[in-house]
Amino acid sequence: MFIPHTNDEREAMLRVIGVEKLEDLFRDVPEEFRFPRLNLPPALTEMEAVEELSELALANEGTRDLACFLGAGAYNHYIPAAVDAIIRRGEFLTAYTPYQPEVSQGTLQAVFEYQSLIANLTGMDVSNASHYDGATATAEAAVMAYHNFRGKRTKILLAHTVHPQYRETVRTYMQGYTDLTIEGDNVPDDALVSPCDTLSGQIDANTALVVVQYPDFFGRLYDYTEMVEAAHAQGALVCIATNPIALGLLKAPGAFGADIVVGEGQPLGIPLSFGGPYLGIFATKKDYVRKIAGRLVGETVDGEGRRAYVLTLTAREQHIRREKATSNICTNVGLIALASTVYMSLLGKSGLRKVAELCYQKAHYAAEEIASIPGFSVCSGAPFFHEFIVCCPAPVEEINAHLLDHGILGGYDLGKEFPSMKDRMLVAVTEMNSRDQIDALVDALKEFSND
Amino acid sequence: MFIPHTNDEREAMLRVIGVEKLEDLFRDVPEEFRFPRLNLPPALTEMEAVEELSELALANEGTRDLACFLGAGAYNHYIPAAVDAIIRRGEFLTAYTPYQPEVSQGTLQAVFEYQSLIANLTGMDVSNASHYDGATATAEAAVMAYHNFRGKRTKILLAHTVHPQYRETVRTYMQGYTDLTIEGDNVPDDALVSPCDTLSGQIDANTALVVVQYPDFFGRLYDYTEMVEAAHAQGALVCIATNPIALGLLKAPGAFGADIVVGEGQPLGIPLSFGGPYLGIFATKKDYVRKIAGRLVGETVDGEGRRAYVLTLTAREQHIRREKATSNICTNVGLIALASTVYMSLLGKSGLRKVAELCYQKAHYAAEEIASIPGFSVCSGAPFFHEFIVCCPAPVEEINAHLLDHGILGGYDLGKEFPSMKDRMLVAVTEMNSRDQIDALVDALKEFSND
Amino acid sequence: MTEPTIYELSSPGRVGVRFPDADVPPTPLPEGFVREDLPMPEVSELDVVRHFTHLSALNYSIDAGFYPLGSCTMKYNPKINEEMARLPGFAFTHPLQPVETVQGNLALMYVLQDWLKAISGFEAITLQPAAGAHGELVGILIIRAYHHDRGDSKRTKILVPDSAHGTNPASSVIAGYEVVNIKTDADGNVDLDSLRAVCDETTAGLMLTNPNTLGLFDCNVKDVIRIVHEAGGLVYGDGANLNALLGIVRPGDVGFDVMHFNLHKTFSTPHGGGGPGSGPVGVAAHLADFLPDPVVEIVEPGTATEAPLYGFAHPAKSIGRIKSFHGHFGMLVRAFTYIAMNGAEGMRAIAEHAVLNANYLMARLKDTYHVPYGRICMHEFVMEGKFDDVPDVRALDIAKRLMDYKFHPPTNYFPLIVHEALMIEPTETENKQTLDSFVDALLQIAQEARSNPELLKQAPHDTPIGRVDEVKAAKDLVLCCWMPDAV
Amino acid sequence: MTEPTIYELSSPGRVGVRFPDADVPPTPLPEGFVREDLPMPEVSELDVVRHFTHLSALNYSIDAGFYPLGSCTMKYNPKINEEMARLPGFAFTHPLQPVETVQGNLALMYVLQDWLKAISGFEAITLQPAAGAHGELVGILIIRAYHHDRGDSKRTKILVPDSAHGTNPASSVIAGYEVVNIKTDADGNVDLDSLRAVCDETTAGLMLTNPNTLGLFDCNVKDVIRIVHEAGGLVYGDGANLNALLGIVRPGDVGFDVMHFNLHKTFSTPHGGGGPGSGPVGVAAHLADFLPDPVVEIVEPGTATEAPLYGFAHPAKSIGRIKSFHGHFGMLVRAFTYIAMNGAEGMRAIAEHAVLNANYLMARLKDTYHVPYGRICMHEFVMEGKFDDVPDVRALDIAKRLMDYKFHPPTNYFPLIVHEALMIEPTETENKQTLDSFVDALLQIAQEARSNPELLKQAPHDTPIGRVDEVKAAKDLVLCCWMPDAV
Ligand SMILES: Cc1ncc(COP(=O)(O)O)c(C=O)c1O
Ligand SMILES: Cc1ncc(COP(=O)(O)O)c(C=O)c1O
Repeated sequence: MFIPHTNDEREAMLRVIGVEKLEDLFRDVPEEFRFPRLNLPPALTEMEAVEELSELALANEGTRDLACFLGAGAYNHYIPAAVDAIIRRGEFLTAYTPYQPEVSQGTLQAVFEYQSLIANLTGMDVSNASHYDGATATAEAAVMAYHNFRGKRTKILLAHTVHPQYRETVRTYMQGYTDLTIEGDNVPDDALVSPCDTLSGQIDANTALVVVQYPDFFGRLYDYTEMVEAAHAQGALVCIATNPIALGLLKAPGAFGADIVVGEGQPLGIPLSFGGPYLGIFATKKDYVRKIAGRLVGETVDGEGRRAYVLTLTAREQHIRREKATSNICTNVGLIALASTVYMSLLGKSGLRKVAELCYQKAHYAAEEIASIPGFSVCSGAPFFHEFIVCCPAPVEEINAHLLDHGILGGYDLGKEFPSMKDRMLVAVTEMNSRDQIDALVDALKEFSND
Repeated sequence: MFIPHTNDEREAMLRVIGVEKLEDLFRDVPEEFRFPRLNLPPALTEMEAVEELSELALANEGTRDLACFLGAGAYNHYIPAAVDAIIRRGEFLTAYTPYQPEVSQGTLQAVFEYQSLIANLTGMDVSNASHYDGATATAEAAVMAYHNFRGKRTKILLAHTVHPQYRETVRTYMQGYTDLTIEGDNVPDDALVSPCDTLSGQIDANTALVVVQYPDFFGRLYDYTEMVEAAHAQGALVCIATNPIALGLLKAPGAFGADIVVGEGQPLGIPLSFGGPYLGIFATKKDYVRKIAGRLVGETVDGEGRRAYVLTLTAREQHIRREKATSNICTNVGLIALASTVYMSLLGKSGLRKVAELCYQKAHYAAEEIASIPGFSVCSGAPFFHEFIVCCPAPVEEINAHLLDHGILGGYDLGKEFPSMKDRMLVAVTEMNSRDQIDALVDALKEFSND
Repeated sequence: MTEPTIYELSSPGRVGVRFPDADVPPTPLPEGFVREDLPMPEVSELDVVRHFTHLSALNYSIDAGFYPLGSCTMKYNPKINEEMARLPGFAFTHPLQPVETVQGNLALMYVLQDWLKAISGFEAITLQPAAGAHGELVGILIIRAYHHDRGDSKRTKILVPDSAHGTNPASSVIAGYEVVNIKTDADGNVDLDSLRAVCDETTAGLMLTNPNTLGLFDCNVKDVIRIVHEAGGLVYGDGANLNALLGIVRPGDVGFDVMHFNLHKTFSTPHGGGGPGSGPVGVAAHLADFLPDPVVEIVEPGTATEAPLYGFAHPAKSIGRIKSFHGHFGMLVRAFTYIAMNGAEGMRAIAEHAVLNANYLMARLKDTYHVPYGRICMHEFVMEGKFDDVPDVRALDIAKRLMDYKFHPPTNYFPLIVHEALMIEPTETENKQTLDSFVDALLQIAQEARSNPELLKQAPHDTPIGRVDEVKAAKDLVLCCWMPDAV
Repeated sequence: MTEPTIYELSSPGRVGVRFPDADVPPTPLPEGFVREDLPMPEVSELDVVRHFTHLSALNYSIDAGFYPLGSCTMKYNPKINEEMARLPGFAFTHPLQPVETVQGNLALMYVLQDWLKAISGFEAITLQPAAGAHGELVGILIIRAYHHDRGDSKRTKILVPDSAHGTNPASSVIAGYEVVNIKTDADGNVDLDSLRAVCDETTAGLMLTNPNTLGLFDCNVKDVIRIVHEAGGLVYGDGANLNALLGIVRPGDVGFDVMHFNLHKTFSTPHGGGGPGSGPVGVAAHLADFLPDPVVEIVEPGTATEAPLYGFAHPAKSIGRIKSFHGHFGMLVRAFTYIAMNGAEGMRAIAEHAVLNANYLMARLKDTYHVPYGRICMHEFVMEGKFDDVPDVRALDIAKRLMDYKFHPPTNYFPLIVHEALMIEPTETENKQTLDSFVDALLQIAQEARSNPELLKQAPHDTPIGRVDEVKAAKDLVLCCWMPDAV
């Protein structure tokens, strides 16, 4: 499949090479292992493959079939059709990393614009050209902070309100740094206590980095200004993990004084797609630009003085610096960054604000309605953006099964990761949830509460 | 929606024009009719429109939900993904008719290739750049034949085995030609008699055109060589309407001596899309090239001698010749012609043959199996390609309702257009019908026959 | 770089898309009918993708730039339209399915009929015509059927203003009529005296484009219609320019009897390099019975809880079927989406801004280029592409030179009544910045015409090819390429 | 023409895509948290479509031409992959849905795990890594976990041949290891003496790319693996070059302990201008327990009539979670489609023709360009981009000059052990005609190097921009553009 060679052409080529048959090209391969039989099903034609894949796809129920109130790090937003129309273009889709600027200005300028939009949205000086996702961006922030102090500070503090998967990923990434301790996220008895409170006593002169989230994993908003000041007073860096959609409405994390802003870029026009590919946002202050991981595109000129873009500060990267690189990242998520660039451009200033407000308004309407159901209450305990905690009268799994019967994808079961939060559901509401959907959720919960 | 003007820009523009407000631009419009209230529903945003349209789409059941044995002029074929990937490209999708060759070589060369592929497939000298569909292409053939004889021959013969909708369309188009008679398609008592037999006596020196179909409306194959000779002996032209997919396997109509070949191009990679847009194929002999309707692309060179393509023989067309034009066609179905060009290229020689053979083989398997069901028989009475007539033991509508209950879209009810063919179903089978589907059809018919 | 043809790319034995082997027992092929050779190209999927990607790069398009082609309404074609038309529920339905299985399609068509009525002021709509010219033919045949139905068969003429598009006279002739040309007056309106002079009992009707192809709203429209009606004729509206009238005036209200819409102009369905379009026709009440067969109707009314049942109906005195099946459904989906997203206010805003843009361009250009009919224009205007002091330079040269500035040229040499016509239609989706750079280019070109006319005469310089030899094309007449001899 | 940035296109107050008004009662905005300004561009949908259409036209891509970028496997990316990944059933599922509602996704992942096992000879697979380098990190952490689990914590070194890709040493360091470089011998294999000299009880493992980045199959591979194993180390396979081995040899069979796949190379998922990729990791049985959390398993076996229930499982000694959720699912769908369409025979044909194409190019070029390791190559080969008689001309010049011939240059200056390296990987989807014109261009360039070296030094001449000032980029460091001041 997809091989263009005709028999005649193959023969002619073998003659030029000077071998008789294709097998002769593989003499270097140990004979006992050569040409194994692969246990794969017979090849399908395109027509058959479509049938097989369609069947698998139909075996799922998704956010088009169910009213979705599930978030917890991945959100159901509307993606304008123009996003896909642009990223499908072969010129973007089938190009490689833009190492050759003369024939890659399209990708390069798009990445430059991505960097600009992210810097503006987060309130930071610079953004890199993407990480794999929010979790790995957070891990890279930790790695950067560690190296920023040349290993002399050996403590990294993670707020317990940072996405559990991000925290796990940081730990996995850094398990080889044996002198390092990663702490701060022991979940207190009252898991809802402010991260500012839990962390305040722990920041010291050995702290390389403090990581908080905004809105936090529970959807809540805290002003981190004081905490950042406290960290800076100790010489530590602060990383704020954020949801870029919230920043259409909310103060940029840069305004709190963050040194690094990371985030999951998926809400910016990326399909849920069962978890990936998504987009790792990473922005920082100019001071750290030589320390960050990944690709950076800079503006310059060509020989005739025309504005041009090029990958820059490559001496940070693995292909130049090898074992001395700031990170091992090579392939990132360029096309997803492009999609988010198109999304941010299409929505622009007014659309980004509007979507954020819709999320906020609808979430608060939903919260109010749910709070009025006997047995249910909203217990976020702080202002929230578009996700909130519902205290339920029964195990979340049970409630979700009931909701599923009503065509509703319920919220995230907080008890899974936070034992102290048994029977608490994290409910996410976006612009995609019509009032009808919210009312149906409320009715279904009422029904449950009556049963 | 889609209007980029800001208030400031609008004001600045009005000032340049020298009017105060937008309303002032419409003073020429009679006041009593100016600015009517339009009774339209409130505007939807893209997100809402998707929901509304998706609901409508979901209210249909189509050939992905049902096993489709319906043809009768539109056929369910597999369309490789690359077809849509190419015709979606904005460069093709959002260009106009290529009047300016310097910036339209893409469309022009693609049309030139379309003309080439169609000429080769049909066995004719030239093809035009498309008509709306098979029916209107047939009507244009009639118009051309009439004008070819400067109105001196006033009879057009249509075989009764030509698609009923094509015949109707010819009559509608030509109702203004009051001296013309259109005949030959009185359905004989035995509707299955060969068109060669019914027409043979009717061709005379007053006959401008004879139209037959191949495979005919009933799916059957006739060798028209003798009929063409007889027509030519009387000086009449012959038009053969064809299904291009059949020509991957079957003798080209050009081989029978046809003067004009028309056809419905939908099977060449065009979605069923509830009947349109489709593709009207029109090919003819060189002698008639100055008489044909529609656009023609010719090869030439530019000032530097580079090969180039351009619309040619435009003196036939309405924009140059106005009331003396050979046709009124202007917009044709360029993008659909492009889709068919991509389809024919992707399948190529081997794929086109393969698809035609699959249709043939599967249709014959189905016919044989159906023929073995008590009460049912296959009564095409001649070799057929991928569509055949089933004589049923009950009204076709009843049988189709039964099939629909089994997830099967049954064949075409011939009794609707051919009163003498009550209880006959025209069944179409393509490469899309798996053996399982065919067997399920047979089982469902057996069940019906047992009930 | 010249791109090879698909035949030149062919290599004997190369295979593109594959299909499965037959899963049924074989049947012998039909004797005497199997073709011996199939001279089709043999290329790989990658060959095909690259070839057409290369070709696409040789095109100018709306997605790439400003396309002010007068009379063609080259507005932005929303990407969402393309998604909606491809929804499997629409794209995978067969036109002859039982109506019960395609209620979504029929509801969409029914509602679209209603919307087009609301927009145009007509009483009944057929969605069947495949393009504007097809709609014209339908409309003229309806006029013919109307007269004949009244026993009035001596009407043999259709009147067509000299500014009309070529399809108008061509459609009239196909429908069996003689065409009588009517002059345009000094203000760009139909000349009423000329009209009166020819209107009589042989007048079947008049085809009127309003705004006309000069971009002007015919101030005499009420008189024109009255005069034709008084002579017993009917008035056909060429709706190609409807973009200027959305929410501004409804042709049905003004007295037009029948009109076609161009969904591929006014309602944003893409032009596709020459189609497919869609040309629905609206008629006043007295013509509803003559519409082509079939139209979509409610066959069983709905109830409070149940949707109605939609189906096809057959107008009593129909002119008959004008194509296979039920029109360009895929285009109807796109137009439906577009209208749904605009609503009544959006419709009016479209017209207002289309007209604003045209007048803005005219205002900025009229001191440099002669605009023969200088009053407020509608969605487009016509200026002369010539300068008295450099008689050598023609509209064509200006058009070609614009390409070097990365603009598509305006329509040129149409309408025929303006010398060296350049017909400019910006549409409402273009912003002021784009209009300004277009004006700047045209002003620059006017200077170049004086300082370096050869620059224009040799233009374009910056396109994939230069001016082509059209005479050679028509003389040598190479209309096909063939399989190169096997290697 | 320089394309403005999206900020330069912005006009205050312009609106792109709209959203509906809230359909719920309002709640006051959260006090103290509302941002004051949102410096994002204000552009129309058409502005956006045009802008990115323009940008796209400045890129070279596989869809536009031959892209022989060594080590990157720039093969044709089938269009059907894109359709399959966009099926609503896949694209609209949330990663945290109850497993009962996503059995299609899980089945696909489970089967893909099985297929990758069958292709590679490994015992267990994680689909989670997001790219090759991510897979490397996972693999090295697994090696680390393995040693630690056995109480062996004194192993501090990863051996990396000097021909290795930069990610290999970088990944090792991130995982906490010291990197020891190993020489390549005169035949292009790992130098066994150097290897023996450093292998000891501090050796955690070796990262081996085979075929290596010279495009050569390491003839010593069995010895290399044995030596490392004997020292108690494990062998990591960098699977970037797996395209050469499909159906030819399974790394698991040869004794590799762990390996990453690059689905965006071997299995045709598009490179997207720099990702997203996907880098699943396969491990031998003794490492299965260390895989990242979670893997897809059958949690309730199926019966004759019922499908099994798929779910997530947590490897007993997992290194932990390495990213959010479950890997780049959209890429998995594409790779699944590709493998399904190729089958076992197709896999072998891919490798055979990739190797055929590379050897054909090498055979045709080796008399003109020096190929330092001249034996039969695998899917790629490395030649020197320099000529003894024109020492001024460098690989970079040849690379840039190729652009004028409409080819993407090969990878250059990698691997580091070849001077002025040009690393050429044609892939199996390119046809002989394309290869021949590429050779012709390189032969022509070799002549130009003699006759007109400036032509090369100044190249490219025929691209949207010329060579760029990289020093200025790094010095001035303009990494963002900002909102221009409001008008
Ligand atoms: C004024 C006018 N009338 C009629 C038509 C014919 O419409 P169509 O091309 O859709 O057949 C056109 C098309 O350009 C036109 O501009
Ligand atoms: C040999 C080799 N190893 C590893 C990698 C890294 O893979 P990725 O870019 O997917 O992270 C590459 C990528 O170019 C490579 O060529």
